[in-house]
Order: sequence, then C-alpha cells, then structure tokens
Amino acid sequence: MKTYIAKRLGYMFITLFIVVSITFFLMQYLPGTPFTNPEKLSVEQLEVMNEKYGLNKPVAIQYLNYLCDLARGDLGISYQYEGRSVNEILGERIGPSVLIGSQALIFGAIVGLLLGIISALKHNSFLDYGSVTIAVLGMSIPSFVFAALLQYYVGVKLGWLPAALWEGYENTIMPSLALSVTVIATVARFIRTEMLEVLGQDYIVTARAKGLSEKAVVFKHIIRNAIIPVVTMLGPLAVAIMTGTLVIEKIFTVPGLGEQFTKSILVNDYSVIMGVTLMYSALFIAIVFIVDILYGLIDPRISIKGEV
Amino acid sequence: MSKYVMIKLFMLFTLVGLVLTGCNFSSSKDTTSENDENSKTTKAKQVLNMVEASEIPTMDSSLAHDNVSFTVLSNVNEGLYRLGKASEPELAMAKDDQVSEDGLVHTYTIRDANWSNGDPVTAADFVFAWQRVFKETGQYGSMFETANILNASEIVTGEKQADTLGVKALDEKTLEVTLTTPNALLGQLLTFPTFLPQNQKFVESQGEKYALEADNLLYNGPFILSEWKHDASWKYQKNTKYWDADTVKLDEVNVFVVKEAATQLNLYDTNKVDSINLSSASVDQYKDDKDFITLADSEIFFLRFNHNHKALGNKNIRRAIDMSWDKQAHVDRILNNGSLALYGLVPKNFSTSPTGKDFRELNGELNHGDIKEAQAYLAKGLKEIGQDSVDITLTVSAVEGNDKTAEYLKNQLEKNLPQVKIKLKLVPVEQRYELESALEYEMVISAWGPDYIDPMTYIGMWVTKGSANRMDYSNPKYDALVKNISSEEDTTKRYEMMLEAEKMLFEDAAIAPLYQRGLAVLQRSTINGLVRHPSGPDFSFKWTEIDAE
Amino acid sequence: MRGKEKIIEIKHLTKYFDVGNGKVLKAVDDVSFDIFKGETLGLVGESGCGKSTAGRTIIQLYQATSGQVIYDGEDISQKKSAKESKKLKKKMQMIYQDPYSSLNPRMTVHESIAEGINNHEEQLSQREIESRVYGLLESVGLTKKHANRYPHEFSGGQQQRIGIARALAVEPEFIIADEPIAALDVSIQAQIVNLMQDLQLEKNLTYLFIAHDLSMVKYISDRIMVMYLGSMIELAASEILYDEPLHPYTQALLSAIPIPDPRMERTRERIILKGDVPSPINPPSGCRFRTRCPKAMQVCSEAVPRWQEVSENHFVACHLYDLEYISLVVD
Amino acid sequence: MSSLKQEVEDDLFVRAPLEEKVLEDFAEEPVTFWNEAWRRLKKNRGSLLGLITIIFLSLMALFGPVISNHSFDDQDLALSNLPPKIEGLGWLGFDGRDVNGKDQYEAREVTSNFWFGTDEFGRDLWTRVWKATQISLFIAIVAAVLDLIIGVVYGGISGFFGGRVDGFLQRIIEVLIGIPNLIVIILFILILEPGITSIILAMVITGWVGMARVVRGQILQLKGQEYVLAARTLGTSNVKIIWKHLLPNVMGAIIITLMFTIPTAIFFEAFLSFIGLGLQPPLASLGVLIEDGYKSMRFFSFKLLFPAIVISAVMISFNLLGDGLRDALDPKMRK
Repeated sequence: MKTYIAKRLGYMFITLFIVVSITFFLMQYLPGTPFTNPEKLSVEQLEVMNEKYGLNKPVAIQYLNYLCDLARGDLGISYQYEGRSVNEILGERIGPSVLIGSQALIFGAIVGLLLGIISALKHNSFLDYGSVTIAVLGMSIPSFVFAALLQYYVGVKLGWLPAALWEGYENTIMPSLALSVTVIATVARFIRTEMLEVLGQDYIVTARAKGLSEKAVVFKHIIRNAIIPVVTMLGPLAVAIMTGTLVIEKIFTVPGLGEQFTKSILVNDYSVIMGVTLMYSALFIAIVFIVDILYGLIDPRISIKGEV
Repeated sequence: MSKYVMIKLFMLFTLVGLVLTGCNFSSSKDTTSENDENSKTTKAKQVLNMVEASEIPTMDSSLAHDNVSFTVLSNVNEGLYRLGKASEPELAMAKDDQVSEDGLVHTYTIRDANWSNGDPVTAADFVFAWQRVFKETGQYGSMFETANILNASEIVTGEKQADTLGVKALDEKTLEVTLTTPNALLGQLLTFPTFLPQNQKFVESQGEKYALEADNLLYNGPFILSEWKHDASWKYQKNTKYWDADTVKLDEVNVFVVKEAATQLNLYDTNKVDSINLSSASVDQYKDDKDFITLADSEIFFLRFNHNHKALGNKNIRRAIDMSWDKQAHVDRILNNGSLALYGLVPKNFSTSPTGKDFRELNGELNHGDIKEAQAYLAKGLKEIGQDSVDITLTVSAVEGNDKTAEYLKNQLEKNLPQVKIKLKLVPVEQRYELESALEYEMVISAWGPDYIDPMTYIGMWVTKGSANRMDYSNPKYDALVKNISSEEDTTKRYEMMLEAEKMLFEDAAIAPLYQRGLAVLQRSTINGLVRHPSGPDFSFKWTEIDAE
Repeated sequence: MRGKEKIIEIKHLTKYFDVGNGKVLKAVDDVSFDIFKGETLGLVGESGCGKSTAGRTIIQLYQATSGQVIYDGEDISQKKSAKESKKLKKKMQMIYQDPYSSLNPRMTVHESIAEGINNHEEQLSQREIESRVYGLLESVGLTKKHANRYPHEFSGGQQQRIGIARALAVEPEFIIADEPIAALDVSIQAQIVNLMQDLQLEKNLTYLFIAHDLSMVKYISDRIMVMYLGSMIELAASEILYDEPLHPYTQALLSAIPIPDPRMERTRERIILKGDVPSPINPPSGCRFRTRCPKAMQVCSEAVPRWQEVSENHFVACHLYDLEYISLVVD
Repeated sequence: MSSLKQEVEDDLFVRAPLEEKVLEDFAEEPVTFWNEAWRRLKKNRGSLLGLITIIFLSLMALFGPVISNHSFDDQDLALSNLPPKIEGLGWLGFDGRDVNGKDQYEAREVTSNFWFGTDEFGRDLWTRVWKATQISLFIAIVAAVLDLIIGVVYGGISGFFGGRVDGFLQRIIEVLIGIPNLIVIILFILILEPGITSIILAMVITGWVGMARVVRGQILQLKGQEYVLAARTLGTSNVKIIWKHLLPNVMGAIIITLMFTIPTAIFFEAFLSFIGLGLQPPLASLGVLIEDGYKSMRFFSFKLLFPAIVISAVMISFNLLGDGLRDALDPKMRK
C-alpha cells in the first residue's frame, strides 16, 4: 500500500510536470501578446513591455525560469491585472469553485441516489419511468441551457433566488443546482443499473429466503452493495463539474477558477492560464488519486497491489 | 465503514468550501435591497448600483490603460483638470493655469486639498507621478508626447532619463510644465488619468503592494474606493475630505463585475443594478420602455485595407467596397443598439467646431454612394489591376458583435459586387492586433476609441508609418497637413485643416468606415446627472443624484 | 504400461510468473515426469496448485522458465522456427475447462473446427475441409446440421464435444485435457469421459488429464500424479495410488472422496487438513506441504524432500519415505 | 483398459447416448451474434426509439436544408427575426406571433412561412438548424471515428502484446488521463485556426484515450479466453488471432463506447461554441445556434428552443441507443 501510494504520487508529479511543459510551450504558440489593449501600443513600446516581462528572452530560458519559480511555489505575475500575483488570484478563486462544485457533487449524489434507488425498487413503474426521464434529460440538456433557464425563471420571473452575483450563501444555490444536473443524471442512471444487477444476485435471494424484512434487505444488502461502485464515478463526475464551471460561473458571475480561465484565454494572460491549468490538473489528479485509495478502502473485494 | 467515510467526506467538503469562501461574502450585501424598498419614500437613498464587464485591471494611474481603470481612477482621484458635466476640461486640483506668452510654459497653482490620509496634495505629487509613468513603463507614456511636454519623446525612446521630463515643482503648491510647442489641447489631455498625482511617501511605503487593494491606495477625488473584491465587485463611498464635497450627492456606488449581457439584464430586472447596456438581442424587448435610452459613443469601427494587396491597393476597389453595402440596415437590424452608420472618420457628437457645429455635420457624408456607383468603381478598379474578379479574406474577431457584422458584410459584398468573393477568418482579438501590426491581413474589421476629445485622435492615426496606421497607407500631402495641424494655434484654421484632412483621407478611400458605436442603455429614470464621457473614463459620478420617484 | 515408449519427457520443468515489485509466483517448480504413448496420465491437485500452468507450459502456451519438454526425443521448449513449431502444434492439442469460453462466440461451429485444418493443410479445398468437419462432428456425436450454428445455441456438453472435435481436427497424437468436465453437469460428465475414452482407443491418443477431483481421474487414468503448490508429490499407477497412497497429502485427498456405501462412509476416518494453501509467491521452506502436514517433522522445514521411486513405478516426495532421513531420525 | 475401470463404469458412468432430439430445439435459422443482439435491441423500446430518432435526425440533417427553399446563408434583413409559423399548427405556437402577441408576418407583409422563424439576418432557421445538425453530427462522428482508430490501434497493441510494451504504453496513458482534457482542447483550438478541422483535431488529441483503455481492457480479458488459447495451440498466426478472434469480440465494446463518444463530442463542440471558440461564420453548429439563441432567449425564444430541442434529442437518442446496445451486446447478459 505504501509503495503504491508513493508510486502514484510519483506519477502525479510527472503528470503535473508534463502538463506544465505542454501548457508552457502551447503558450508560445498562442497568437497575440498578453498585453491588454495592444491596439494603442506602438512597436517600440511593445518591445519595452516585452523586456519588462522577460518575454524577449529565448524560450528555453523562459521555461527554466518558470520552472524555477514554480519550484518555489511562485506562479508569476498576471499580465492583465498589473502587479497582482497569480498565486493571489488563484487563492481567491479556488474557494467559490470548490464550494459550488462540492455542493453540486453532494446534492447531485444524494438526489441521484434517491432517484436511482426509487427507480430500481419500483422497476418498470411510473416512478421508474419518471426517474429515468429525469436522468436522461439531465444528461442531454447542455448545462448552460439549463443554467440560463434557471436564472431567468427562478431568478427573474419568480424572484426566489438572486439571479447572479456573489454576495451570500443564497448566491451559491443556483450555480450549484445547474452544475448538479449532470451529477444527478449520471448517479441515478448508474445506481439504477447497479441495483437492478444486485437485485438479481443470489445473496439477495438468500437474504429474502432467510425471512429478512424487505426493509432490511433493501438497506443492508441492496443499497450498500450498489453504492460502493459510485465512488469510482467521483472522478468522472468531478471532471464533469469542472467542465461545467467554465460556463456556469460565467453565467452566474461566480468569481471562480472556471470564470477566470475563460476570461484569461480571451486576453492571453499567459501566467494566469498556466496557473489555472496547473490548478485544474492538480485538483483533477488529486481527485482521481483519492478516489482510487477510497475505493481500495471501501470495497473489500479490491486490494491495491503494486501491480497495475 | 463506508457510511463513515461518506459522512466524513461530506463534512470535509462542506467545511473546506465554507472556510475557503467565507471571507468572500460581503458584510453589507443588503444595502441594495433596502434601497428598493426605500426608493418610494420621499427622500431617495443616494446609492447607485452599476455593472462593469470586467474587473479593474489596475488602480495604479501610471500603469492604467483601459476604460474600467480610467473610470475608477477619475472618480476617486483628481488631476490638474477633470472632465466636466459636458466633457469639457475644467480646473480641478489646479486652482489656476498661467500660460507664458510663447505658450510653452504652464504654471499651475495647486488647490488646498488633501489626500485621504490627511497629507496635502502638492506639486511634487504630480512630478513624482508623471516621472513614475516612465520608470514603471506604463503604456501611456506616449500621452506625454501627445501633450508636447518637454523631453517626453526622448524619454520614450530611451535617450533621456525620466527625471528630465518638463515638469517641476517650484514650491509646495506651484507646478511648472514646459512644452516643446504650444498645445491647444493641453487642458483636455490633462484630464487623462495618466496625469493624476501620486503621494510619493505613500507609494514608496507600500512598495510592491501599492494599488493592489483598496487599502493600498490614497484618494483625492470625489469618492474613495471603500471596498474592492477582486473580480466580483467594488464600492465607492463619498469622500468627505474632497475639496468640493458639497457638490457630491451620492453616498455610495456599488459596481458589480458581470460579463454576460443576459445576466446583466436579469440583474436589472431584479433591481440589483440601476443601469446596464443592452445587447442588441434584447433591444427589441425594451425599446418602448421608459428606462430605455440610446447614446452615441465615439468608438468607431472600420475596415482597414492592406494597401500592399494587389486589389485592395486600388483606390476604386476600396471605394466600391465602401459604397456597396447597406450601412443603415446594418445598424438598424443587425446591431440594433443605437449604433450609427458612419460615413467619415470622426464620429458624430464628438467634436464641435469653434463655430459650434458638429464635425460630422460640417464634413457631411463621405463616400456615400449607391450600389450602381459601387459596381462602376469596381469595374474601373478591376480594369486597372487587370483582373476579372477578386478574392478577399476578411479578418475579424468576435468582439462587440463584429462577427455578425462580418457575416453581413460578406453577404452584402458578394451579393452587390458579384466579382468579389469574401472569405471570413475569425481570430481571437489578440491575434487580430498582431496580424494588423504585422500587416498579415487583406481586410480587417478594426476599431478605434479616442484618447482625448479632439478630431486629431482619429486624424493622427493615418500618417505614414504611424503606429496606428498598420496598413501602409501613405500620402505625403496628408502627412504634411497633419504636421501643420499640430502646430497651428488658430483654432478656427486648425479645425478647417482637420476637416480638409478627413476629406483627403476619403478621397483616397484609405479606409471604409462601418459604424459609430452606440449604446442601448437601460437606466432607472430616477438617476440624474450620471455623466458619460466620450473618451477616457466612461462615467463621472460627481454630479449624480438619485431622485425620489 | 511397462516398457512402453515415452511420448513426452518433462525434465525439471519450471514456470515462474513475474508479479511485479520483484516478486515471483512459482507456479510450477522443478517438475519431471514421462508420459507413455497411448496412456492416460491423470494430474491432480487443488485449484491453484499449478497443474493447469504445467499443462499450458507443456503445450508451449507459456514459455518455460527453465527445464525441458522432450517430445518424441526432440526438445520442444527451445525456440523453434515458425515451421517447426507449427508442425509440433499439430501433434499436441488441448481441451479446455469452460466449454463456452473455449469457443469463439462469433464463429460458427464449422469455422471453429475448420480453423486448425486451415492452418495446417492449406492445400485442402473447401469441400474437403467441409467433409472433414462433418466427419469430426459425427465422431463426437453431433451431426452436420450443427455446423452452421453458433456456440451459444448449444448446451455445455455439446459445446465440449465441439471443443474436442476442434482439437481432433489437426489429428494430434497427444491431448492435454484441462479439467474438461469440471464445468459440466454430472450426467454430462460421463458422456464426455466416455467419448474421450472411445476416441482414445479409436485414434490411439495419449492424454494428460488434468483434474482437481481424484474420483474422476481414477476412472480414466492409467497413472496419476499429484501436485501441491507447484511441486510433485506422488506418482503411481492409479490403482496403486488409490490402494496405498504414501504421501500424507494424497492420503488426505483420498479420504475426502465420498464412498457410495453409507456404512463405510460413516466409519471411515477423514483426514482434515489444517489451514489454507500458502501463497505460491512465498512458499514454505523445505517441504511445501509441511505447514499443513499432520506428520510434519523437524527436517521437513529444513530440506526439500527428494523425488524418489519407493517401490516399482511409485514415486513420492516425502521425508517419511526417504531412508537417509529416516535413519537420521532413528539415530 | 483395466478391469477396475470396467467395474466402476457400471454404476458411476452409465453410457448416456446423445439424445437426437436436441437438434429439434434449434431455431430455423442459425442465430448469429448480431441477429441475437438485434433481437434483444428490438425488445428494448427505449433504444429502438433512440435508433429511430437518430435515423430521423440524420435524414433531417441531410435533407432538411433542401426541403425549404432557403439556403442556410440567404440574408434578407426585411425578414429578420420572424417568429416561427406553420400553416395549421398555429395552436402549437407556430402562429408567427412574437412575445407581445403581434403577428409579425402580417405586420411586415411577409407571405412565405418560416417554420422555425428567422434570425437577425433574416436567414431561415429551419435550414440553419438542420444544417447545423449536419455539421455537429459530422464533427462528432469524425472525431469519434478518429478516436476509435487511434484507440483501437493503441489499446490493441498495448493489450495484445502486454508485458513491457503494455507497461510503457500504460505509463503514457496514466499521465495523459491526469491532464484535464477540456483545458488542453481549449488551448489547442486557440492555437490552431478555428474551424471544423481544428475542433475535431483538438477533441481527438485527448479523446482517443478512453477508447484505448476500453479496447486494452477488453483485449487483455479476451487474450486469456480459452478460445484464443485454443487458436494458438491450433497454430493460428497472431494476425489471424487479432482479426478473427479478438477484434470481432471487442466490437461490441467499441460500438458501445462509440455510441457514448458521439453525444459527448457534440456536447463538447456546443460547449466550445458557448465560450466563444466555435466555427467560422457563416457555418453554424448546434452549439453556435444555441449560443446565439441564449443571447436573445427572452424576446426570440424560438432561436434557442429549436437548436436546444435538436441537441437534446441527439444526446438522448444516442444515450438510449448506447444503453440498449450495452444490454444487447454485453456478453455477460448472454447465456
């Protein structure tokens, strides 16, 4: 187990290094300059600016410099927000993203579980079809369409929740909801299939034959065994949520990482793009890692070996 | 076991989330909602809620280079001059402006005013701030050149040091500015935020942190920045120590960063904000609303032609392109946001002649023809270059709906000029600038916003090798004329010359103007005296007042 | 069986699997035995003891770690040219445990059986192949009507018949049957075993019959070899092994077979082995069975017992029957 | 045979001849794997519906733009922003009235009907929606097929050869899956010239990994299957083993993965359009139309409605079909 973790950490490190390198060199091919409003910059001034930010140095030197700074935990200075460090910008932005992301994940997982369980227990009933419909719609309607409708109807027409901005807890509800749609759909579908499979297993038949109450069968055997594999989905779900934040945060003006990323790519803020990419990769890798470890802990059938 | 893990996970997530975000929530979020309820009482609460499409890139006046920064800076700080209610320059920190007889030396007496920390505003604050622009390689160092300030050009090119700049503090309250040639525009230029003062002692004490947060700043303007939540919102509060504090009526201005037009509209509809710009898609819904207004802006959009291109180097072909399409239908139907069709270089309602007439009115519509004329010009041009048809790539970036404009242009040109084939090339805005500078385009949709309120901000662009030219347009007669305008002191004559220059440019059909940007605004009718400027800062809140409904 | 010609000689055959982290799974460890032409050698052991691995290594599905497999006097464990190895493959075939998964679900019975013929006799016409396939089908008790069907349309027993037909298609001399009846219903098991016996007589085949169950092996085998944890334990003619098992492990296995006579069943003493089979990655020192052996001695953990012929044609690897050690113990 | 065996045989091993009647149980025609899968699929109403919808949408994507008399790029500002109108379907909302209930066709004296309305350029949205469906499907299918080719080759090599080759290739994959693909896609699109090719390439750059993993897993599993071992002992060459034994059996998994890759690709493309990294105008994908429609959804809701319905229908039907195929093709479900 220890060697396994060490090995995985090693891979995480290598992956991050590769992500940094790829992003860095992709940056070099990004068309345009990172300076805002270059329309007003003359050629001479552009040179002065390049000098100021060290952009006139050879790419290899810039790369090494970046790596050195990175090793010290310094992600550089934003081009767009003069003088502000990327560390600081990301530090401010990760909170809102993690908050709405985890709310979406938790809420989505709970609702998805409920729908999936109901659907499987009342197989082929009206409730089942209802849940399946919700799940399929949730997977099929792009989250940004859902977000737009939510904002307009709940935020403006009904006025139940603030339509946008980031001022208090109530502002986190709609973005989380919009993000959770995919989660609900995925979990519900997964749980339903998983449960239907478990329902047909011999030990369920045995448990029933033993005269266990239906409640006990459902809770002790069926749900427990169906939930375990959900852990494996946390990784893909986290990715789906991250993808979602890119537009959801923009629509609801959540000052999170996704919103920062879409903004930065439009103005070529190299250092911030690098920073956010790195942050996303780190989060992503960490989640995959944790999920793997968790799965090993939860499911007794799976033992983590050094072998892959 | 699994149950415990789940619960622990749940708690962990929630906890982490709350800890990380807790600090981001505002403590005074309810002010706006109270405002809605109170607005019906007799005396309206003096709070204004605005939106801005982006975060403040910088609050350091030496580095500022965009409208959001300019707007905030000019509302919380004040230079020698500020833009007045009608966007004319008026004395601000300077109590008075003495000009030497040769027009080269201006002596300003600084008003009795204080920084928000109690320090008096001194002449040295200006000297420090202005030199700092060069030391920090701010993007608007060129503004000192435009103002003809002594040695500015040499400092920009690196020949001289920043401290040789023609500005001197004679004593604590007297500032002397030396010019190379007299400049009729100096007062106008000095309203520009690059010329704002900075308190040396404070700036140096803050070091690298200067201007990064609301607390790392000093204010001498009508408002102070009391709260700045990056990327989310900022808040102005009335500066009680401002010298003209009696004029200022607003207690508070909240600005929220909202990029999506649809979201802005939703916030307006839910009374969270009081003024927004409508996207063209929403105009139809609101054009009969009492809060709906359209304003002409002074940003112009035009086609830059690569004058080295075989076909586009031909004057007649360029003119044909300019004449061949329906500009009015474009602004009415496609943009639909108060933009105006443009048949010239200098936009409407931007500059008034000494005789009180609008520049556009005086020069009229240039190159306004019909399709027949356009086809005739094209035929002539094609004959001159010896081609039957011409393929043109139109480079465009998807900002301000320019992608839509390009789609329309393509359709119009191909329909009305059958010999022309247009290929669209959609690029990110940053890449467009790069392609323009490198002249790697054939035809491109460009934009230009004025740096100061005078036609020269447009006319000066097109001199040979000028940094804003970017299309290898060169006309020696035009160059000579522009040079003469700069040194002409007689305002009437100068204006005549500027009108002449624009005509000359259109004689050559150097560019094809598309439209003058307009703004479709939804703004509560209770808002009074919210001043919008055609250049530099977007708004001044100094004279704004909320009326009781 | 005596004096019969050896068809295959296994010498010190060893097969290790690398399981990562520098660990090695010793599936087959230094195994030597001979198989005579026309006989059936039963190979018995608990699951995981390496008997299947041994079978697969003999037929060259696995590359042996060390040791030799000599077929007809020729060492086949050495690298061979493609042509030679193809020739060898024709002589040796295998029948598998799971009849369903041993047939490609996407191929018809005809295609499955014809595959081997196609591989080895390219000169045959479609018609000739067809008639060969029909002949094979009939010899395993199916008809040509079955030829165009897919495996999932058949019962397990029928599938196993198809598997046998496929193996016979290349006219082999030697067949390794890897638990061919373990996955079948008891009633079907007998059919298959009978079929195999008939075919053995008819085509003069040699079988290596792998099984985990001693009762079935006794019925079909001439000689039986017992394996435990990758090592050989005992080898003898089947009736001898049944009547006088020497190794404590063989004794335990035999005592577990149910006897149809209830009275005998009740009075019989069962030898219950303690503990589980140790991991083949880290087998016990000395005798591998010592951790579970009711008669384990000091010496068992110190030295690996020798493989010796204690009586005629009766081999065993146990310190109890090693005279050298016994003399040591007595002293 | 020894006498002992004869004794035992009598009581334990009664010769049981093959019953001849089993043959009668067989169906008329041999049931191939695909026959059987199709039979299963037909029983699943959801996926059958999905299949029919996909066929319908594909036909519409091909012929929809032709049915109307408008080209997808015919502009006429006099016809801009007309609400949808279909003769006889007025009660369904296709009555040519805008949000304020004003009949725009009457007001502007437009005689021809636009079934899905028009956009601000006066372009027929019916034509544009189907043209966009065509483009979206094209992008998704090409991207999915490229994923498939790379994934099958990579995963196949990795799984089939195993050992060191597999170890090496798996290390690469392990690193690749740690990279958030959306971010990489966005960066690549920024660098490449925007357009259909770039979008496809950018999606394929990371997309093939999923397919490669599926194929590898399947091959690894199949490689140990006894019929593959049998083929080896029968002297079948590697090439033949791959073609005749492995690939046909991986096909099911590949098709299922494909069914889920296509909607994902469509979704991704829409997503990219939404954050402003879409196609070159005047080409439009469903994502581009949705993004346009989103901007004006309050007043011209039809601009968002139709492309959103089509994209949802595409996603739903592919998902349903994928689910059905999984049930139909999954070997676990078979006897």
